[in-house]
Amino acid sequence: MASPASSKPGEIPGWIYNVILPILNLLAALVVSGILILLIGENPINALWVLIQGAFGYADNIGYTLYYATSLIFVGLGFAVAAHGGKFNIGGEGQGYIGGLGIGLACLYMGSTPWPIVMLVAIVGGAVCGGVWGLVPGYLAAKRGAHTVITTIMFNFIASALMTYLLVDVLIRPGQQNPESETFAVTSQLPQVRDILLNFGINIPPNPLNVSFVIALLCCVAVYYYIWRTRWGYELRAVGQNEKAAVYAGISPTMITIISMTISGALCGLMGLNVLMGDQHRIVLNFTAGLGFVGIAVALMGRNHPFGILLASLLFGALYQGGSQLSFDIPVLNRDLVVVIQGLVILFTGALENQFKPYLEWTYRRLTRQSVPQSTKEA
Amino acid sequence: MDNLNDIVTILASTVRLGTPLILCAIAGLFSERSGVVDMGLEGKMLGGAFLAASVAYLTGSPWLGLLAAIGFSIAISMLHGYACVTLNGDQVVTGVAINIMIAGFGPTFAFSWFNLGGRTPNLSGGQRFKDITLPLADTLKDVPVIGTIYDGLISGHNILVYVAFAVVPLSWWVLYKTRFGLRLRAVGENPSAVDVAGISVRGMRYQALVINGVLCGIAGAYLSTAHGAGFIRDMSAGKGYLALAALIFGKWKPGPTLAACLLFAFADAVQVRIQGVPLPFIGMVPSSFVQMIPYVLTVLVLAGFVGKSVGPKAAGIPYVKER
Amino acid sequence: MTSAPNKPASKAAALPALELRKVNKWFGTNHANRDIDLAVQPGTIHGIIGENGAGKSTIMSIVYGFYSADSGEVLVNGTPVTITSPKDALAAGIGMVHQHFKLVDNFTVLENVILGVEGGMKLAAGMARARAELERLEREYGLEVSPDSVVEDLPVGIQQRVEILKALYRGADTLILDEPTGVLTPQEVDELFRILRQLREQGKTIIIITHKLGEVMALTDRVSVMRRGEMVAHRQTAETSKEELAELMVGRKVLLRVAKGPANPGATVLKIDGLNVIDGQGVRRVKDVSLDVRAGEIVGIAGVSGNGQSELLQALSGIMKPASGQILYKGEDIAGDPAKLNARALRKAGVGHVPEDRQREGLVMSFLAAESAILGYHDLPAYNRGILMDRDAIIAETQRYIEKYDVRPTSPTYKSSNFSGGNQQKLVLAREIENDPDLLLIGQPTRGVDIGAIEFIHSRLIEMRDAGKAILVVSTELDEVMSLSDRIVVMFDGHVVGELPASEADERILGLMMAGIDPKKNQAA
Amino acid sequence: DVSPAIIFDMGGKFDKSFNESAYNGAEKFAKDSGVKYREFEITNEAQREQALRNMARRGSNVIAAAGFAQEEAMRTVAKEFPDVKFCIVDSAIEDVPNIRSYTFKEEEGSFLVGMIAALKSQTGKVGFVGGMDIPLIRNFGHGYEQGVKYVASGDEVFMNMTGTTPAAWTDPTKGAELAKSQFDRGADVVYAAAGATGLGVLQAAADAGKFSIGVDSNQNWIHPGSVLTSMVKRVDVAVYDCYNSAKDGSWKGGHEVLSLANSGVDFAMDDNNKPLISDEMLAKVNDAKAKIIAGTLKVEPYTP
Ligand SMILES: Nc1ncnc2c1ncn2[C@@H]1O[C@H](COP(=O)(O)OP(=O)(O)OP(=O)(O)O)[C@@H](O)[C@H]1O
Ligand SMILES: Nc1ncnc2c1ncn2[C@@H]1O[C@H](COP(=O)(O)OP(=O)(O)OP(=O)(O)O)[C@@H](O)[C@H]1O
Ligand SMILES: [Mg+2]
Ligand SMILES: [Mg+2]
Repeated sequence: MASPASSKPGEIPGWIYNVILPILNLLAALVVSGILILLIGENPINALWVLIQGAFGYADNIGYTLYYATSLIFVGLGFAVAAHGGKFNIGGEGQGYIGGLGIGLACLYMGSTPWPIVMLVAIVGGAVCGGVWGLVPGYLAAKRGAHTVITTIMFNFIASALMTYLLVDVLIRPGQQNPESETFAVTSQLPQVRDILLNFGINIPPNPLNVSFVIALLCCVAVYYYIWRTRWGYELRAVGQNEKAAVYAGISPTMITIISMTISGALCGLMGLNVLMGDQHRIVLNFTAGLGFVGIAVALMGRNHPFGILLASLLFGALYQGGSQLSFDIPVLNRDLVVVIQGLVILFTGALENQFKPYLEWTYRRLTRQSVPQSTKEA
Repeated sequence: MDNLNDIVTILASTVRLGTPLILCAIAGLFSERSGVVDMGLEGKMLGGAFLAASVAYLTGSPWLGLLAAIGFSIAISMLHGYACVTLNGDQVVTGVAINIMIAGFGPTFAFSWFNLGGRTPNLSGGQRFKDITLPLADTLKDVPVIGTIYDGLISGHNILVYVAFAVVPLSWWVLYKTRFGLRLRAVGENPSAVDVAGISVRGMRYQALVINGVLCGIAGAYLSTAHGAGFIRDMSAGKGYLALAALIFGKWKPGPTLAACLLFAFADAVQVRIQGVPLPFIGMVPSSFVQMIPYVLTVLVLAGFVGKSVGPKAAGIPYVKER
Repeated sequence: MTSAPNKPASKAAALPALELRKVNKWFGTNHANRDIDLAVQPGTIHGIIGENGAGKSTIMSIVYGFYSADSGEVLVNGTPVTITSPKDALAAGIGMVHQHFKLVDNFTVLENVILGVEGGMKLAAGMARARAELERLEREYGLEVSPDSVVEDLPVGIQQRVEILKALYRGADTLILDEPTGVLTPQEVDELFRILRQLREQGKTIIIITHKLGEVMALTDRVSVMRRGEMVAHRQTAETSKEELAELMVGRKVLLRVAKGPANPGATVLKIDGLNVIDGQGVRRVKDVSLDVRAGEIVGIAGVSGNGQSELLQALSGIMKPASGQILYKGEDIAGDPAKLNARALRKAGVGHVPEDRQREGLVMSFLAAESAILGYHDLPAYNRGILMDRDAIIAETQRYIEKYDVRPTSPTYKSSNFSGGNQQKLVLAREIENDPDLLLIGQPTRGVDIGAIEFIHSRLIEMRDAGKAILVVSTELDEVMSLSDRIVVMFDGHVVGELPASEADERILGLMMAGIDPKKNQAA
Repeated sequence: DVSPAIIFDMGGKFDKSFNESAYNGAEKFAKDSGVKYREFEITNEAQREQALRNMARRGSNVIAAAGFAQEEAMRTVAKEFPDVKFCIVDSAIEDVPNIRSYTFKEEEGSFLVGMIAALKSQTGKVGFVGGMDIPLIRNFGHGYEQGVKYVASGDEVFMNMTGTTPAAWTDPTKGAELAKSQFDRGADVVYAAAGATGLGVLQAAADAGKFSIGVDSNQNWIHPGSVLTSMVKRVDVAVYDCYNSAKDGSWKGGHEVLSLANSGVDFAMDDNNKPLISDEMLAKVNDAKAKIIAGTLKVEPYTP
């Protein structure tokens, strides 16, 4: 008789869990949203179509979808790195905001330097500023035991107060009402995908998708390698999973916590690359617009895995963009309803993710005629 | 004398600002003590605020509004329970989902019920909880010190403020002096110990979530029918997150949690008071920096004096039977 | 607190206190219990033995309602019962002490005992009643526990008493104990057995799961053997032998004591002088300990757990900082040099360390076996290529460990937590031994491991000794210390009580020394 | 044929103040002319350009946007659609021919309500509650303070800002608390320039039996007897003007300043607050108003 654990003939294949289940969950979210839309007196099928078209229908819509996804990828990755190290970083909003300061300053003061150089400096600037905003809570957690949930929330508030001050009293373009900085020199703006395509004679409507999307993808790859393929990632995960074992293995949880929170903050800090350097071309008030919080849900839905985060970011990018198109085309389905739909999607795909699992397993076994007996408990 | 007056008014402000934090933080205390992390305090409170205001407006009774708020918050808590306790879903994701959903839900229904945009109509007169003047407050008013404190700080709040302050000792009593409390503390610490003792882990967690819903509902009603006068989109303004921070700050214990809430509120009250006032030695400080004070103070206190806070061991982990 | 009517134990033809008929249990595709039949006579002590993973804990968890069976019948005193939750089991008079304690660490003993049977809405009254009842139980059974101590501060032996008290307090007539002796010292085991026998005298029925055949022989009336999910044999204890049981369990002949030649000690590898260790609470745990370990010998440290052995091991492996004293490794004092006395540097310098608690320290349970198999060695060049780790090399190395140490299942990409305790232990041992240390520190080499695996682990350690390595073993298991060590050091209350060659050691002398009495000195005095 | 559209800023169209006023302008135009309009509410920065462009692409030919934050986006999109008429409120754009921009002299209106506050105050202390500490809000406060000092140079003005995140505009309980703290310090009139947060300020004043001053729209009706007046900023007029001029063909690009002189800003008088403001007070305020319009009384704007 074979050892029971080593060969598992009746095991449910991975794609059932990784493909079918999420799709079912998404459908459930859409069904509930559809019911809401019906209650409001609109045609849910039509609304769904508008939403999908709005997210993927045209080149510029795809551009917007990917643009939102870009920001979410940065924050999601940032959250994931800290999470693997066992720390809960809900400071993505503030780290992104302060990171934007670093990016903005790089762009403002590099004048007419070519963009690739500015971008490198900006990446450093964003990473350093965001990193510092993660390092301090990390340091306080490691050395003083201060819980990161509290400190990072506080740092979000501190960041917004600081940025309000800087934008209103220091960086503001003199003589204007809007609390925003000077516009970056054209050379220090990130090329948008549209401009790149124009060089190849392809003309798509304007949209903010820019080369930082590539940077975000590179970050996905880098974070994947960092977490799963390097000894530093190994140490990070060891600390996150079992601090005692890490100490036993000669790994210092203190150092790991500080480093991981710094990296986490740095990744969140790169969000400004997309929003400021790629789209707004100046530092504006509250440009993070809550994405730092949604990034947490993105990371958790993506199981803190870069590939999962990429998918979850795309889903959310699509919801943001499709949702805004929805409220544009069907004004009754206003932005509040779109927010409800986003919440429903998180609820069904993230929180209620297991609700169809038993049924799905049962169905699979039925379909493949597994001989494993069902729980026929004695009455 | 004048100084005392100043202090009393700042403290009274602390009490008013602290009330929703206290209610939410204690709500979080019950759910987290049972092992369910609650990031959804913000949403539950906001939902409660919406229902309280709507029902109070429609019926003219803040009490019915309060009931509706409690009912609605409990319903959301049950959804929370269904996702996290029954289906073992991720507790943090559920909380985030609740927050986002409710943020859109209130305005959507406000719009369809009142056609006023994401608001309810303003509540007036009997639609709100009135401030209560305690017996003798007026008589004692002019007694130095004691009278000032009694009249200015202790008397003159609405009923929900007193409820919030009563909830703290009550929950201490429940937590440490009753069977329910014993089981609650056990289930957040080691659910399998509770399981083998013949107590339903899920049952305990659902019960804790009901209490959680009740308290969040009261907090919501406070926002829209007692402290405020009507529901406005996003009116919880991050108080749920702050309450969560206070709960952690207070190490999941009622007394210290109360203290943490009051510290946050006090720092905020002081912040309000010193905005636009030249500070000694420093002079005029931009208001943004003054507004930072509560947050910086919190970080300093946390890092300097409080140290590590370790929560209930099983919080955040779905209960699966194991050997 | 309902309890089933208790049948007098004297009646010969009494119905079984507990009977199982054709019970089956699946975990996914794993048939953990297969048509289990079992009858336990009232007023007897019934042993259940079997290899790691044979399904013992599972079948008892079913009886206790912690798991539910997929099919089969459970009868209590001849009546079929439906047990779907521990509540039903308690109502049927069944109590259980689990393999891994089910206590709330930060509760007092009293709180743990009354959890679930508080006797009223308010605690105070129930607590008072429980306190009185607890005193009665303590008196009656000699189970001494201070009701107001917090459980996490108590030694495991006492925690076990709390578990037993819990079951008795609930009026259990049938008491199930799952590997109760795995973490106990000999004295504590004796104490436990005394209590169990006393319970039997009073007509209670006891079912005990254990890996220790000596205990089976000494304690039980009947014994049932499980293998791979099935009941393979039932015996009257009086009519069987250790050897037969071992063979029934493992399916082959087992050496109960590994043969070992005399040691050839060489140069001193580790020398400790006047070492003191103070723990996080400021308590001095290790007090002026001096000892040495030479190449080619195994030194055993015996002692009741909690007498400083753990902290000694932690200090030697660089996890805890010593307060004073010398640690000479290969002649060099490293005690005062944090650059040398830390877990990472020590490993590089050739010190291997098998921690006492494999699950909390030795492995990361959520890691793959291959990842756990390099814990602490993860930055060796062999496992890294530039900045990336070399997965193939890591998996190949783990595969090698798995084959050499007969780890089951045999997949390096299985999650560490999915291995049974014994197999987890083998993985840790393989890692520390195969990195070929000059000095190996081992805490509790075979805790909870079945006899087949013990045989293997012991022979591997002796092989290592014979290859000229220095080995320091800390174990609370006297049998183990005596069969492995060449020299035995006994610790009590942080001090070294004395040291003696293994050949001069017997249970009586060691037992005295572990209680802090050095017979030699006493004789002299 | 006009096909109008409007884009609201982040506060949303029902913010009871600025955006709502714009909405009222659009509604009025729709009612008067029978022409329907498109609308959109911004929720993040990237939507600004997108919304403007969407409107233009779908055939809207006169597009109004509320809020200075739309400026950059509008410049960009206006260049893409030279035939579409764009209007922006609260921003001064003079160099794009197809943009018509409106700014308001909030400081002038605020000056007058500051006078009313000072005239009404018994304690010589008045308050101001702003949303976020940004130039626009400082401009309200700056004018207000000048008005107060114009009446009584010794009077004290308490200035408080609600917060530094967008929640600052939607936090009525915080607004109430700020107002209460100002009352505790002796203020008896408080002016709210804080969006929906201001509702809390007005409520607190009504609860405490003190006076408040509303902003943007006429908020006198919210608590009659307590709301002293409102500093109305006729965003609705701007939006209406934008659409109407496009309809009758008189639309032209450039910058228009709305002030007391053209009733772009004013203080609100109606039946709700008539009993609160004595003829003597009214006379003083109207006198100052005339002087400001005549240019003999200068109100300094806040310059960032
Ligand atoms: N919770 C569980 N999930 C999945 N499989 C389980 C679970 N519990 C037990 N098993 C399976 O049941 C089988 C029997 O496990 P059990 O714990 O009963 O063994 P055991 O005989 O008690 O071993 P040991 O002597 O090591 O304690 C194992 O092979 C394991 O695969
Ligand atoms: N959750 C699980 N999923 C799959 N297989 C499991 C799981 N838990 C245990 N197993 C398998 O069960 C077998 C034995 O498990 P078990 O935990 O009973 O071992 P154990 O020897 O009793 O451990 P210990 O010595 O700590 O009591 C192993 O083959 C292991 O792979
Ligand atoms: Mg077992
Ligand atoms: Mg086991």
